[in-house]
Amino acid sequence: MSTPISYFLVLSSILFAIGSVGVLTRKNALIIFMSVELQLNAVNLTLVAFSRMHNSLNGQVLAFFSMVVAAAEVVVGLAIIVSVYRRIRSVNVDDAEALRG
Amino acid sequence: MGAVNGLPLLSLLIIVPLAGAVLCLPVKANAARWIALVSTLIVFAISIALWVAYDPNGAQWQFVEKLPLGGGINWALGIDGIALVLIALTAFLMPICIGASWRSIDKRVPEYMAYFLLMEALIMGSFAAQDLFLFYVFFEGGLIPMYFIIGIWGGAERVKASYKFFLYTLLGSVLMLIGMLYMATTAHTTSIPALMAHDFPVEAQKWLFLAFMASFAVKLPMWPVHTWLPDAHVQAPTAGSVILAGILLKLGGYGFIRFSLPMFPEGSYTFIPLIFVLSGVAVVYTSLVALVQRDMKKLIAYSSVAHMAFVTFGLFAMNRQGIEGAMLVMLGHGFVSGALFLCVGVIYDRLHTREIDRYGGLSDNMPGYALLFMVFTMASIGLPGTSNFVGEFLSLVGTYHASSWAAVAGTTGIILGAAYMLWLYWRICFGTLRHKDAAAMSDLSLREWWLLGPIALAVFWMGIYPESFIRPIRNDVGRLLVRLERVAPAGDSRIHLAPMKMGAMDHGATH
Amino acid sequence: MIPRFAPLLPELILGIGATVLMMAAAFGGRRASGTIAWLSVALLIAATFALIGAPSHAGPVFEGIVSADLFASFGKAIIFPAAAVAIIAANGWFERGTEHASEYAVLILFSAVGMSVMVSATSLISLYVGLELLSLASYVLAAYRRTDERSAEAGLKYFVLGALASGILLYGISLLYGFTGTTSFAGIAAAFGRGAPSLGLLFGLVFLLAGLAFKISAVPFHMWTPDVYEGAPTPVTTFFATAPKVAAVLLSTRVCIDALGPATDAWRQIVIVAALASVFLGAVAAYGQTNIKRLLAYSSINNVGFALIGLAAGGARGASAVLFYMAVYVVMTAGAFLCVLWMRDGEGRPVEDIYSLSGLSQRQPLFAFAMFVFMFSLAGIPPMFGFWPKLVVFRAAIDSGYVALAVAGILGTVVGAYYYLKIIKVMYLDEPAPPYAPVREPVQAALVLLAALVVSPLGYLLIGPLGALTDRAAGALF
Amino acid sequence: MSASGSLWLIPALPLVGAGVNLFIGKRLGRSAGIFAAVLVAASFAVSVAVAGSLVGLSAQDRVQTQELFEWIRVGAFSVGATLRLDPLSATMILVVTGIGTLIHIYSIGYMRDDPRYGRFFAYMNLFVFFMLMLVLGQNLLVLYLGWEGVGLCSYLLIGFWFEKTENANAAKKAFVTTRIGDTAMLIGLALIAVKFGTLDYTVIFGAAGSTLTKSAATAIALLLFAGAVGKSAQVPLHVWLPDAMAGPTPVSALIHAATMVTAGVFMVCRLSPMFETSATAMHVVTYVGAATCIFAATVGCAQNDIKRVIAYSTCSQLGYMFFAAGVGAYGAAMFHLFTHAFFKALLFLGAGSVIHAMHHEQDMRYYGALRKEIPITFWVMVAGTLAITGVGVEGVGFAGFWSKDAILESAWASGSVPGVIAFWLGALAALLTSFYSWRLIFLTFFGEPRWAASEHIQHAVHHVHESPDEEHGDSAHEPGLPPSGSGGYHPHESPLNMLVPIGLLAVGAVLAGQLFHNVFVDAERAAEFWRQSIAFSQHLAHAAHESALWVKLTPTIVMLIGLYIAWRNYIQKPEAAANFVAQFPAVYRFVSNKWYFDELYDFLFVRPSLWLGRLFWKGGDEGTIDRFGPHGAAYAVGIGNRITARFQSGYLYSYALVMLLGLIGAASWAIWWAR
Repeated sequence: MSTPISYFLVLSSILFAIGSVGVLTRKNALIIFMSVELQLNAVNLTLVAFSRMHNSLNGQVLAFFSMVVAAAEVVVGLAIIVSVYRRIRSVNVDDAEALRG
Repeated sequence: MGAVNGLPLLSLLIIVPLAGAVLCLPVKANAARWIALVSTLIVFAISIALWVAYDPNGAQWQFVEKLPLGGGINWALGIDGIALVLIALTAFLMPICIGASWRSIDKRVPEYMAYFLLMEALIMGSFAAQDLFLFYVFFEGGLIPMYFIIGIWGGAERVKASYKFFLYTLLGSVLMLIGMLYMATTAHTTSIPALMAHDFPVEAQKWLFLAFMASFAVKLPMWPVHTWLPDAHVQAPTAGSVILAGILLKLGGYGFIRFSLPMFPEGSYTFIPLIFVLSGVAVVYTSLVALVQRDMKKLIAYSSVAHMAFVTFGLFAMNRQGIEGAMLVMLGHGFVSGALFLCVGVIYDRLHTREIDRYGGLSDNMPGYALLFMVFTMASIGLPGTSNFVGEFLSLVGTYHASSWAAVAGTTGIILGAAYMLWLYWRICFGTLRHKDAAAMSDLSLREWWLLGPIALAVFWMGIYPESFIRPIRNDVGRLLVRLERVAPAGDSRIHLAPMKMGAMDHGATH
Repeated sequence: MIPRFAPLLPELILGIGATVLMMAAAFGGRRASGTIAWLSVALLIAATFALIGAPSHAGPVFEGIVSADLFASFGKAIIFPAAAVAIIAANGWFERGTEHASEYAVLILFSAVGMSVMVSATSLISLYVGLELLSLASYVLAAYRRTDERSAEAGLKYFVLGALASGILLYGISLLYGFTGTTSFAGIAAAFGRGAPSLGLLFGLVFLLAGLAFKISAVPFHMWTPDVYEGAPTPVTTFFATAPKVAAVLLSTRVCIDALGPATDAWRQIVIVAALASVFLGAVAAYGQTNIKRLLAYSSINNVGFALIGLAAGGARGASAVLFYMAVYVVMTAGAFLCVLWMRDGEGRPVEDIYSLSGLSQRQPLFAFAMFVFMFSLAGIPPMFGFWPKLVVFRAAIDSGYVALAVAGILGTVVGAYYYLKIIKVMYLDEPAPPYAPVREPVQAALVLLAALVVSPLGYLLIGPLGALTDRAAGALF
Repeated sequence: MSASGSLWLIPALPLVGAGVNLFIGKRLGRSAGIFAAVLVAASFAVSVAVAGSLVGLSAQDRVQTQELFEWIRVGAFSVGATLRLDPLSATMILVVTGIGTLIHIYSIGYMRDDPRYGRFFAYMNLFVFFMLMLVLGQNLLVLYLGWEGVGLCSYLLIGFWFEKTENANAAKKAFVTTRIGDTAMLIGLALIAVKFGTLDYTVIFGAAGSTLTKSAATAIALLLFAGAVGKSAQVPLHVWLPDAMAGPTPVSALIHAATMVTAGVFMVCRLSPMFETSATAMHVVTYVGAATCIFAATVGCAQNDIKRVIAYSTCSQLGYMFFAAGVGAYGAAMFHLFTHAFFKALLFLGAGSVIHAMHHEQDMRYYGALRKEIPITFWVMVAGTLAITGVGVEGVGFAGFWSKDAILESAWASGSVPGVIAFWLGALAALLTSFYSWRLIFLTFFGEPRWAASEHIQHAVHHVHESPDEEHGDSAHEPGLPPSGSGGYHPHESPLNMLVPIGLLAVGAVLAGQLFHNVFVDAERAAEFWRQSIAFSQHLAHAAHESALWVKLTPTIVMLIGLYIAWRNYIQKPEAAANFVAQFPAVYRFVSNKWYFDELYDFLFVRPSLWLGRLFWKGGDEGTIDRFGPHGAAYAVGIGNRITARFQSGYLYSYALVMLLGLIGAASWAIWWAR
């Protein structure tokens, strides 16, 4: 007897929402980035859950892809954040607002 | 078909000035002047050839050329009499414009000439186009060179004026584009002749009419979308004003004749009251405004609006006198307003102000100028024997058939017209030479005689023997009337006097 | 074996080539940059030619993960050359800085692979992979000039928002997968075909479109565009404004028609709103800009709006209109940005203030004239060719009965005309500003000339063939 | 057809003159005038020949037409450039060319030292051309061509000395005022074209009775008459004529006395068949004519400018002609037009000669005792005065006597209410006519010389000569006569080439009535003469002839009364006039200010239209259309731009926020759509 799909969906949507709120509220680039990662993992959860529901592998494959992508994003993202820090001596996104209008 | 002894004349009308424009760019100022003059003269020669070769009793569309470009647009050219006379007018005024800019334009001459030639090519294209979208391309394209002519060589406020001109006109014509797209979609053709015979559903016709009117009303211009005109005229260089008043405005009237009336007869009929009211307002309103202008060009610009109202009156009277009258008014106004702007240019070149009060008493030191200026002034107020009279009278008669009150409203413009034009003339040529510099101005140079003389002749020719201008368009107007037959208004040719007045008189009579 | 991979020839060429060149770049260092750049261009051209034959009609490949059809090939035929232009645009740009110019070309190649996967994707998985392949490369490119704080900031913004967007996209994908049980477009379409879609499906649809809207920078997912375009190095901006846009728009088109076709009513309204919002916001926001790159960014938003009008029109006509529009759009935009590349002050430093263009027509008439052609073309003023794609799009809209949409859109063009006109005014009506440093880039010059010719009135000669091509390409979706 | 064959020559000759003088007039120098005069004379000769050829032809042959070319053809509507010769036009061309010739000759002397000598004759010839077109036209459009053309020439000639602002002003006023009438007339033409489908006289006359409804006929007639009112300076459009006196005197004589101003009368007679169809219109014509007749006469009594007196008398005489036409006595109207042409031209040229003698002084209060100085001028002026006041007894009299009596008798004989009213007003006007005419003579030629006070004379005496200009006596200031004294100035008689034409005109003024009254008004001969050209009412002519004795005597009696009053006030005790003015200052001011018509029009029309113009310009175009149109749109876009700029704050999370809001919006739309 397995847990109903809805549980996973609710949980993942909560996680996704938390991630979104994090993106909106936090000023530190790193934490914002982590919130985004949280969202991705929320998605992974749904994917896996669905894939189990349908018991087809597509979902899990997709999840793997997204993990890989997430990893790659970490690499790129951190590099960018570092270079930003080099320039403006801060990882606070409030300080990165030279471009506007 | 499609050519006189093998030459695609209509394409040449477009290609020759284009080639001239390209040639102008790399050369020095003087060479550019000559190139421009020569190519415009060639175009004039071609247009004469067209006039001669055109057979007034022949097919409706002559010199037809067609070359499909795919994607629902064709390089389709061909003219009827209406287009013919307007092409001739354009070709006639262009060399004069070049001549008018000969001395007065001294900066960036090659560019200037190039833009003028480009302008000519596009105008010719719009008159000759037989494909809906081809027409639109030419029609709209005309904005670009005019934008530069005003914006680069214009007066102090030129940038503002050029923007106003461009966006105002653009806004008008994009709505027309939607209309065209709808037509192309529903009628499954973009050929203008085909569309002129196609019957759109009445409901659609109304919308289409409004869409096209949006464009032509701005171009013509009709009240209340005329406000771009005074600014554009005031800022444009002399030759620019000549083209603007002499030809570009005519595109609006041409549009009504070529599109609105034949393609949407019911639509046009529905909106006759609207047109008449707007025209009536335009006549009185703009004439009164013209009365109080201190700037010569502004005054003439406003007078153009008033004159164009006669065109709309005549056209939407939907009878022969009206339509042919309207055509004659367009031609006459083309000559006269062009000439008047040249006259302004003549003294502007000498004194560099358009302020009327800075002149006065010029009859004294510039008798020749005063004479020609008088001729054109009289023509502009429609003195019999000059170009405008015949047209105005005919469109008046035509309007009468449709609505006596519209005609009466129109005639008030004639009185006011006399008032402001004579006042203008009086302030410039009569009175004493108050200002030293004005007194020092020299009379017309030979070049200026060459510019104004031909127009004066044309003005009298049209006034004394208009037949030569009516003959080419007669059959086309006939065809248009056939098209309009099912809606053409019966008209209330009874004249309504105020009943009480009548009563009083009859009472007096009974004794 | 080989015939099995034949349809993927272009991708293979690029992928393998890119990997090899990356190695070369890693070891070759800066000296090799020139060679690598030209080699990558060569690869892209080769890939373009490789489109001829199997790739354009092989149909579904790998159990329908991707499809090699004319639609995809048309997209690639635009994307690869555009990418090549982006590489050429960088000629002699990065050498002046401390960056490793070599990787630039390689990154472009990888993103090209990603894009070609996108345009041929027929399953959510390939869609996601292609998209991310493009995105990851783009993040790096945006921040490519590490020494420049604006570039870095652009990178950061692009990255964070991009990540957020891909999260949203992925969430949408997961929902669609969850409620249909399949990741193939056809399957999803079938699912939508069965009666009214469930709320979950709709959410999936909405999230998916939102993710894509970010890539094509349609309002309200456009916020990153101006900042990134302005901050990123100009060659990179050139790239962003051209190839990825095409890829994303085509991908969205395929998704909307192949996967979400049955649910057209569900997404059409969204697309319409996004389209008009983009048209007007693009026009209005560009009104006050003085930075040419930023202005062009808004212009691209404005233009995408028109493309979306075509999409909203739907049907083969609509799809064909979208393709037509994007094809011409790429040429105009690439040309315009190449001109921007040439705006260098006395010391050869790039300048981006539009008032530095003052009186250009008198200093460098040809340069000014090219810009003139591009601007009027983007504004859609006849007789420039840029007028025609707009006409095609509006015509499609009217054909499917969306007259009001067409009217609204065309009014947008009038508002938009204003800021293009502003650049023209600065170049032609104003008094000359200090001259630009001369740029010796014959290839770029040739490209500019070519682009100018294409979008000049001569372009009308292309209407026939191009129109036929887009019709066939669009036909591949139905 | 031989006659009509050379018809085109008549207008062609002056046209040639105009063209030549216009372009090479300067090079012609003095000979320009002679050239012009010769051409007009030639045209006169042709006219005589042509008119003579009509004599003895039967009525229907007496209408001959010559189509030069087809002017306008639009569908069925066709207008030819066609000339018509019939007794009416024959009469007119004789008057125009004949008197034209004399005045041209006169001008050669009068304009002798004018810098724009050639230009002057060019305009004069042009005028003659247009006037001839007007009278010779076979259709209304040709008439209108001439109609506007003479207006143009009048404009040019009134403003001939344009350096002086008031001259230029007068010219403008003249043109615009008449233009008002002309425009009404144009509507009338349009209406006729609509109704009849043509403008050809023959057709119109044929169909006038049958095709027109009563109201249409009235409308057309009144609209055309409005044109006449403007051209012939009838109330209320008379205001331009007195100011028109700013022009050189020959112009006043030719245009504003003999020919152009009578065009209105001619037109009414020409279209008499049309007017006959509407009693209402006829009554209006009568009333307007009578009103003008009396009004102008009163004003004439209070003017001090010699030319203005004559100008108002012209107004008044035209009034006679109109009410004659109004009561249906077209013959009488034409007769008075004919005689008036002689004596009024005479008076003007005489006045010109006086002015010439008094060195451009025009104010009669500075004249006096010129009788002995310029005797010839004196005698011709007296002749003219005798003619205009209508001196004569049964069977013999000066020109005015015949025509004015004919008019008054017809008015009475018509028996209609307007006719009778017109009769009494006419009689009263005759009294006033006699008064102001004799007043003119007395002030000018009798009494003590009062030249000393005139600046012009002083100028002359101190040899401060200025280019010829003519000043209006300023009739506003106190009318008492200035102190007497010759100021050492000796008036000189005009040269021969001025006196000869005056002499000839004087002959005409004396004899014209005597010789031609049968032709014009006699019940039998006139009826025969006018057949086919105007609607001559034989019955009315008879009635007029048989009218009561007292009716016949009235004009003579009132004339004598007027003479007596003038004599009493200006010869017997010159201060009387001053006393009268002192007693009734209001009346004097009212009258001498021309009943304040100018001020009224200024208040009613000029100011409002200028005000409206400014309102529409500033408040309409700039204040409304532009403000809410283009400028408003630009402003709105500017606002929008500022808003978008605020959203594009540069802060990452705000971007994210917008994205997520968009997402939520779309999602919620999806939810809404789902149900």
